[in-house]
Amino acid sequence: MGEAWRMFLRNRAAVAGLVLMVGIVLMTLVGPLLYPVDPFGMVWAPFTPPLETEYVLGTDYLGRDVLAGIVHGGTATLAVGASAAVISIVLGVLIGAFAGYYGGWVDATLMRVTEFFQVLPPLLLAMVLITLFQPTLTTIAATIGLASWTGVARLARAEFMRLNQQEFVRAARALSASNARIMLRVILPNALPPLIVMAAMNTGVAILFEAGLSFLGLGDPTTMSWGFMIGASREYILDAWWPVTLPGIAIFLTVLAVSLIGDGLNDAFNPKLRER
Amino acid sequence: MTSIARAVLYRTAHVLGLLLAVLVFNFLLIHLAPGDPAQVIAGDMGGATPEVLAEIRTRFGLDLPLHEQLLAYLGRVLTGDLGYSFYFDRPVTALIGQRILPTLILVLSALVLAVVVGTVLGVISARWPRSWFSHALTVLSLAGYSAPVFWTGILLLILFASVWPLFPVTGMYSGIGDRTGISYLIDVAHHLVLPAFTLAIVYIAQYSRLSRAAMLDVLGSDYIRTARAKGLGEGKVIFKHALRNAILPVITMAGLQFSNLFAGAVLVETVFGWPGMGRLAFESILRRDAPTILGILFFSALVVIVANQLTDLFYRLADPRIAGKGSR
Amino acid sequence: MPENRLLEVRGLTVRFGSVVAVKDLSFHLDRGETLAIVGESGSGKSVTALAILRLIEYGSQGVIEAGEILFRRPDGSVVDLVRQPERVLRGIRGDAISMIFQEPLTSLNPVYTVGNQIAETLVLHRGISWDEAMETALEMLRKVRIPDPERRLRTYPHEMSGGMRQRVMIAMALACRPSILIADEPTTALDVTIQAQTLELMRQLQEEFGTAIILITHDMGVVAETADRVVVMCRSEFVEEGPVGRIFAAPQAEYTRLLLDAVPRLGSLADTPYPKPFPLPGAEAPAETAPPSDRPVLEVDGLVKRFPAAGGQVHAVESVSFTLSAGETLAVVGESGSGKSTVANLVMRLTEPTDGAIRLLGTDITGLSHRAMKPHRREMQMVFQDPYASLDPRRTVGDLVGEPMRIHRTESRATVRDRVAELFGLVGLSPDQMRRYPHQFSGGQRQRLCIARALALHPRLIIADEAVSALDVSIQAQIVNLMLDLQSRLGLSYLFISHDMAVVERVSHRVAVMHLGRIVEIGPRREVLANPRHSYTQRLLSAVPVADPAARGRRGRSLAVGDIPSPIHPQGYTPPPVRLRAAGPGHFVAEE
Amino acid sequence: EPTRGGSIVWPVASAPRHFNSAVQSGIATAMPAAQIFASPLRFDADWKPQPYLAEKWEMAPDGLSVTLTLVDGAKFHDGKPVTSEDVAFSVMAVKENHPFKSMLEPVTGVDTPDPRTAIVRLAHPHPAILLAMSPALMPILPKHVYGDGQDLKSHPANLKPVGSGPFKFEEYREGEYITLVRNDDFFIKDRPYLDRIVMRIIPDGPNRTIAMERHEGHVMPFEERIRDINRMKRQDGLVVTDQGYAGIGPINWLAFNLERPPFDNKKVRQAIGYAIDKEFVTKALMEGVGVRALGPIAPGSPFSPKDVEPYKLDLDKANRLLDEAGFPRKADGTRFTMNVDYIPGFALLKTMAEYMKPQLAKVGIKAEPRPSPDFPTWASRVSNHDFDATMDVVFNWGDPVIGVHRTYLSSNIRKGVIWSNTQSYSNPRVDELLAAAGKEQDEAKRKALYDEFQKIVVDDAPILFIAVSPYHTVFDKRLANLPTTIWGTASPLDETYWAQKP
Ligand SMILES: Nc1ncnc2c1ncn2[C@@H]1O[C@H](COP(=O)(O)OP(=O)(O)OP(=O)(O)O)[C@@H](O)[C@H]1O
Ligand SMILES: Nc1ncnc2c1ncn2[C@@H]1O[C@H](COP(=O)(O)OP(=O)(O)OP(=O)(O)O)[C@@H](O)[C@H]1O
Ligand SMILES: [Mg+2]
Ligand SMILES: [Mg+2]
Repeated sequence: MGEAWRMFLRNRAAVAGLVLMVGIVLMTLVGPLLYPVDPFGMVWAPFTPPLETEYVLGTDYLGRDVLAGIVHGGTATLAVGASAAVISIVLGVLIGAFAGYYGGWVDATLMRVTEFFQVLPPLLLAMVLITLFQPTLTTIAATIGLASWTGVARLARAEFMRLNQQEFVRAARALSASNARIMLRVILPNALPPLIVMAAMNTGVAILFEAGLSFLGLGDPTTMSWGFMIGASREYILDAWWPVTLPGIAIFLTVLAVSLIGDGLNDAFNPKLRER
Repeated sequence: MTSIARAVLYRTAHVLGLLLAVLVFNFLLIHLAPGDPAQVIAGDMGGATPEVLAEIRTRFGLDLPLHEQLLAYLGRVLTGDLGYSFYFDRPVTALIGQRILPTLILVLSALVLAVVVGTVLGVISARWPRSWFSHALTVLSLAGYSAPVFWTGILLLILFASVWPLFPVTGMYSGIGDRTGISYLIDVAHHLVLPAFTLAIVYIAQYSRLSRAAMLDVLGSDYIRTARAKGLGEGKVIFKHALRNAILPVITMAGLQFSNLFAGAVLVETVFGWPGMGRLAFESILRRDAPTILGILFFSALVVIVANQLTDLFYRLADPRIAGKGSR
Repeated sequence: MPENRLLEVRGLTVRFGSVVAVKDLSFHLDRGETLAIVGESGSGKSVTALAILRLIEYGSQGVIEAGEILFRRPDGSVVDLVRQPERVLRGIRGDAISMIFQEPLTSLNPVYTVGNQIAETLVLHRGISWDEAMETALEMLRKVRIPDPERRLRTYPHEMSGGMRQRVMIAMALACRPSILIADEPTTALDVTIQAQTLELMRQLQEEFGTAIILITHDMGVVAETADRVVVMCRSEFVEEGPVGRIFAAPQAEYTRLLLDAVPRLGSLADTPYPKPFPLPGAEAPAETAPPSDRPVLEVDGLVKRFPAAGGQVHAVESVSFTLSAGETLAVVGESGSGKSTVANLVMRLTEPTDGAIRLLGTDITGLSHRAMKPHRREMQMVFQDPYASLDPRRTVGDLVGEPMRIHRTESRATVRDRVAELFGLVGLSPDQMRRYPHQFSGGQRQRLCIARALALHPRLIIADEAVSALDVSIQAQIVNLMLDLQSRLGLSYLFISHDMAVVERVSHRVAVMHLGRIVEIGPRREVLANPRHSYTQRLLSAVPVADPAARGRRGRSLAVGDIPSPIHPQGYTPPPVRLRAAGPGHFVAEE
Repeated sequence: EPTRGGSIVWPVASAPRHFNSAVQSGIATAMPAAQIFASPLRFDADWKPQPYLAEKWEMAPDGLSVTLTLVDGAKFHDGKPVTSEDVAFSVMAVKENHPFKSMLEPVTGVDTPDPRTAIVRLAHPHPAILLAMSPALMPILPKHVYGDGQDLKSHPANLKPVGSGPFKFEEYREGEYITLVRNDDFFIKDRPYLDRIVMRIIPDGPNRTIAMERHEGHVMPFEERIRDINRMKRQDGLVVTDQGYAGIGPINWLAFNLERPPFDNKKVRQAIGYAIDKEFVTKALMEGVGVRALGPIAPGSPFSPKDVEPYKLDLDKANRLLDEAGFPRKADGTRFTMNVDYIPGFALLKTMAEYMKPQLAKVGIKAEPRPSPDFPTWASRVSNHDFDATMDVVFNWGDPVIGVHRTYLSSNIRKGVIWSNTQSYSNPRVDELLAAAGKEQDEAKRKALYDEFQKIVVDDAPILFIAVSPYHTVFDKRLANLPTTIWGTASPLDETYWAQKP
């Protein structure tokens, strides 16, 4: 791990991503305290372009502060993105690990379940679930998680299968190590690198996912989020580009940061590249 | 022969099993959702009148035991009845039937675009891995992957429909003019450019990365060394020996991602007013029109399953190693 | 350049970034001769081969920094390959100079038929039509003695066995009748019998086509049997060069001598029934190990294992029975797929037997649950083939060696460290390396770590599955010596699984020969190796290359083309019973 | 000089469920239906009835019947003649099925003495009876198609309509377009001028605007996005007009639920009235194109109130009223909390509901906009009286009897029915006044009745009237004879033509 971390730090793009991400997280955590403007409040004349008043990013059709929206809206976006990613990773790893480790009918059954979720288009599934249940941050995160764990499961399964054949796992088994010990202490740490990379990628996907749902009007209506801002101001794009473009850039940068980190991790964990 | 027959049989059973699972899932959703199933089905009616609710109850046999309801539901689906949209006042099958073709056109052209462009870019950058092109592609593909598709769509729309009016704004036809022949096809293609490209961007990014990695891998493999040792020129090495191997992961990925692509169509169709199933889904979501949404979910699953089977077939054609083996 | 000289390499230096892979290397190759390039892993053999065809420049950033490679073309003109443009090189590759590689599976493109890949070269260089090329390809398949060549022409590489694939590679390389064939470890991945056949085939084709061969290998046996001249390399540098006889008889460089000393030679222990360490410089004179007791540690009775497979079942192990006494080493030999590892896994209870019984120190452990098995596991441990893969790369080696004691709670927290340190000392490692990670050790050191881990619980039995096969010969010798030393000190029993006859001879008291899941012959090592009774054992032994050029050609080699018959049988197939008959004291042979 | 030929593309925001405006209200159906079906009468920009299918009409002196004489030679699109039987069938169909119950409520039957004469009989005088015969409200359905006994609400012909209007239905592709083609047999000679109308369904506002700007669309009615309206006003090739909505009479208002305290208290309602800055709404939020609504009857109607300015912004008064009503400010400065609902999908209503939050905070009321995910949810909440206050847009539909009475009559407090008296407002004097006005034939007397009615309602404040919906229609400048009568594009476009070919 230390080795990988050094590799990671040598990758300029990845470090840039990390710095960006830390900045974004700080903004969403500390920003609302430093900039306590109500994102729903009408603070100025509607459609004020950026840089003309104290509201540096301008106002939207209602006179709401775009900067406040971006600062406050990140919380929901990031929270949903991160928790959805966690849900998908946990679910995917659990299912994939059992399938890959035990094989046989366990594998067959779990893979059928995975396949089932795989044929349901994730966004549509999320739309259905949110339509039938209420859109709150929790249901949205759960729904996104539920709709995107299959990739993780496949990866985890492949990794567990591959590692299960490795001699050091057989060595542990020859020592009478319990299944739980082998799965948790022997295989999992070795399966982590690709899973961490996938977790990073999934966080990006989940953020985009949340944004998509908010854009469609399926976000939590009482919470400000970047996708919500885009969806709400889309009608006015011809005359006011900023309430649409700026939150879009925020999403873009966040996902880009996550992708850069994921990419950097991928390279850092890749032994082929490490030897250079 | 018998082994082929058995494979076909197995596959059919597999597909039917999946479809059945989707149906049962749909059924359970309606019944597990909070509130009265009749209300859920009526959904769109707002203050649904008692008559409508009563009609729904008899129509769906909501007073029967659950398993009988399930059987009745499956029976109805068998006869092609996916339910009735009380909002659109039309059978769901009819609604979807009108919308499926545009969606398929959109999704397939985006897929083809993504696979072809993505692979070509990936191959070029793998061949010269240290060139500026390769670096630029790496950055661009990350960027393409990171932008929300609806946002890109909106920006492209403003850019190419309003600022530089190169492409039409919305829909699939311009409305005026005949609806047959070449000019019609050109009209549709003209309308298709922006939405298909928007939908494809993310996947172009992904496939170019994937094919780049696969190509780098393949180019370092022993059989490429063999091909070079035979004296083959670079063109032959790349396009005959390397490409066919490097495209395999792209095919796998395309198959796995077909359902994502299908879901992405919801956003793209919404932005571009493309008259497909995605926009229907969006409209029925706005109306909380459960029967339509569930119908769409089922139909999409069906399309995805068919697409997966086709990818599988395609993969088998491309890779002789798995040709004889059973299903993946 | 002399008239009959085909290739002359002068002062070749190849660099990969900051790594100099070949430094100032010079050698030459004459018409029709076989030149072997030998040396340890990483000494630059493959890079040299690739540099001749200028193939290092692709993908990786190899550059020829200095030197020339003069090549006489079939028309008699001499060109310096280092200075030729790509276009000229392409005309030479695969036509006048062709190459085959170590891994027959990965060296053929998996998505094209064998015929297609052979014909491609012909169409390219001979300018003939595709149909004519296919005709020639068929001809070539016949020449390399592939059975049923018409059908094979249309099959894909994955449908062939390793040996057949390597023949296809040879057919492909010789299709254009090159003047030079460069063969990089062409037989290393093959079983000895297949290896022998392949080498013989190459020799015959060389005679027929008059091709000169550059043979790259690390196997001194193969060199002794096939080469006319030898170039020895060490750490990217030229060591010495000379006719094969002289190199073996009177090596001039110290390095060559070490290399040759470490080579296990089959038949060198015919005078003793006991194992004997390798004579290594700096070590004390090798002592014979103590004779074993006759207290049985392991008794295996009628073991059967079948795996489900497409089209039936793999009969991986069929009625295998043997016993192993305290302090004794039983070697299990046999070709790839003969069921050796399966036996090891069955004994270790890593795989559930289909039938049969395993008694460890008198207890039947066959049906024991995971928990009931736990105390018995302390009595037997395993050492695996790949020292790189058998240590969890994410944990410190101290942690890994201590793990058995933690799982079995045989030591308190405090004493684990001491015991680990003790074990490190036992296998010749320094205890202050405990906090390092596996990748910071060399292959030989890692195998020592594996042995230390196996010893942690004071086992009575160690199962070594190809424990030294992945190591370079000199390291191999050290590990074998260590194992023998431990055996005499701790009274261990070994079930030693290997396909390398020469190593087996060094370590074992008794030998069991497996073929298609059965033991076809078992008995005292000296008896079985010197006096094989079963035809399969005889074939196996005759195929082992002898690292002595003087002995070349003494044994007749069959060019039989048959591959190992498949162990896959349809469901419900009952195998014929195995009947062993005594052929001497403790020596049993399966009836044929 | 009108010239024949050419097509127009007409972007519409939402798709109609079907085309039968006899059983379905709403402009999505009304616009195409007015092209397909002819109606007995049509109206000019001054609210004056004009002949259409009826070449003559005569109100009986007692006000208890209207005699219609049909034009000669009018035919349905399938070639069958239009007769008084069809009129009788259609009038009764509308009476029985149309959601506007009060519109034809007094009609008792239709006599058909001969094929060209239809006599509509009324139980009592009905001042809106002629207006109810407008294209948007009374399509003449062919009895031979719709009279087959099937339920009209789900009749198959609703999606393949046969009418006698200037354009024939050609094709409807769900979610894409509706095409209408010229009716060559139209009963008005030489009309219509256009060959074809394509109504393209473009749900997204910006896309509609771009389509108009690029001249891919030629007629775009019911546009309320002010920014885009102003933007298009600046375009050379486009004509932007607010004409054509007098008949529709759309008012944006804030309605209270009088069943719920504290909104049962008149002072609270009035206080909120004083707290809302209507000026800001019309000037800033509506960017100057907003027009104040002063009472229940929309400007443009002859009955709408003039020269009054109820509830001018006065925060002090609002605070005083709230104190008096018994809602003093608590320690945190607030008095009470309320939800503000709004119909989803109308940008302006949402804007206004969201505006309440910061504005009412100034008088200590915590107003939370409560979004509804979709129209049905909102409708269900409001029609079941499960709300505090809601932003709404309600149409007058020409005559107060049709579109105004329904919201104030205590007899129309009907749970489950949207756009009934969902406020639960009940004032006996208002009931009396409306009953009288609904029968009064004399325009001046009627106006007096409505004036009193409006004064009471404004004072009682069950509803705070804020602004007229700023609907505009955008046309391609090259079109001539634009439909700018009281019904705007919900009337036939038979006179419109291309003055300059596109
Ligand atoms: N593509 C490459 N990039 C960088 N270094 C390389 C590359 N190929 C070989 N080397 C280095 O060159 C040296 C010689 O390698 P080479 O493959 O020739 O060894 P070898 O003698 O063939 O060994 P083996 O018996 O294991 O095949 C090694 O140190 C290796 O690390
Ligand atoms: N888990 C398994 N499933 C199916 N078949 C198996 C499995 N393990 C081994 N086999 C088959 O059993 C046979 C014996 O395999 P085994 O690994 O014991 O051979 P081996 O003698 O150790 O060969 P090698 O020298 O290549 O290691 C082979 O045909 C192999 O393919
Ligand atoms: Mg090598
Ligand atoms: Mg093995």
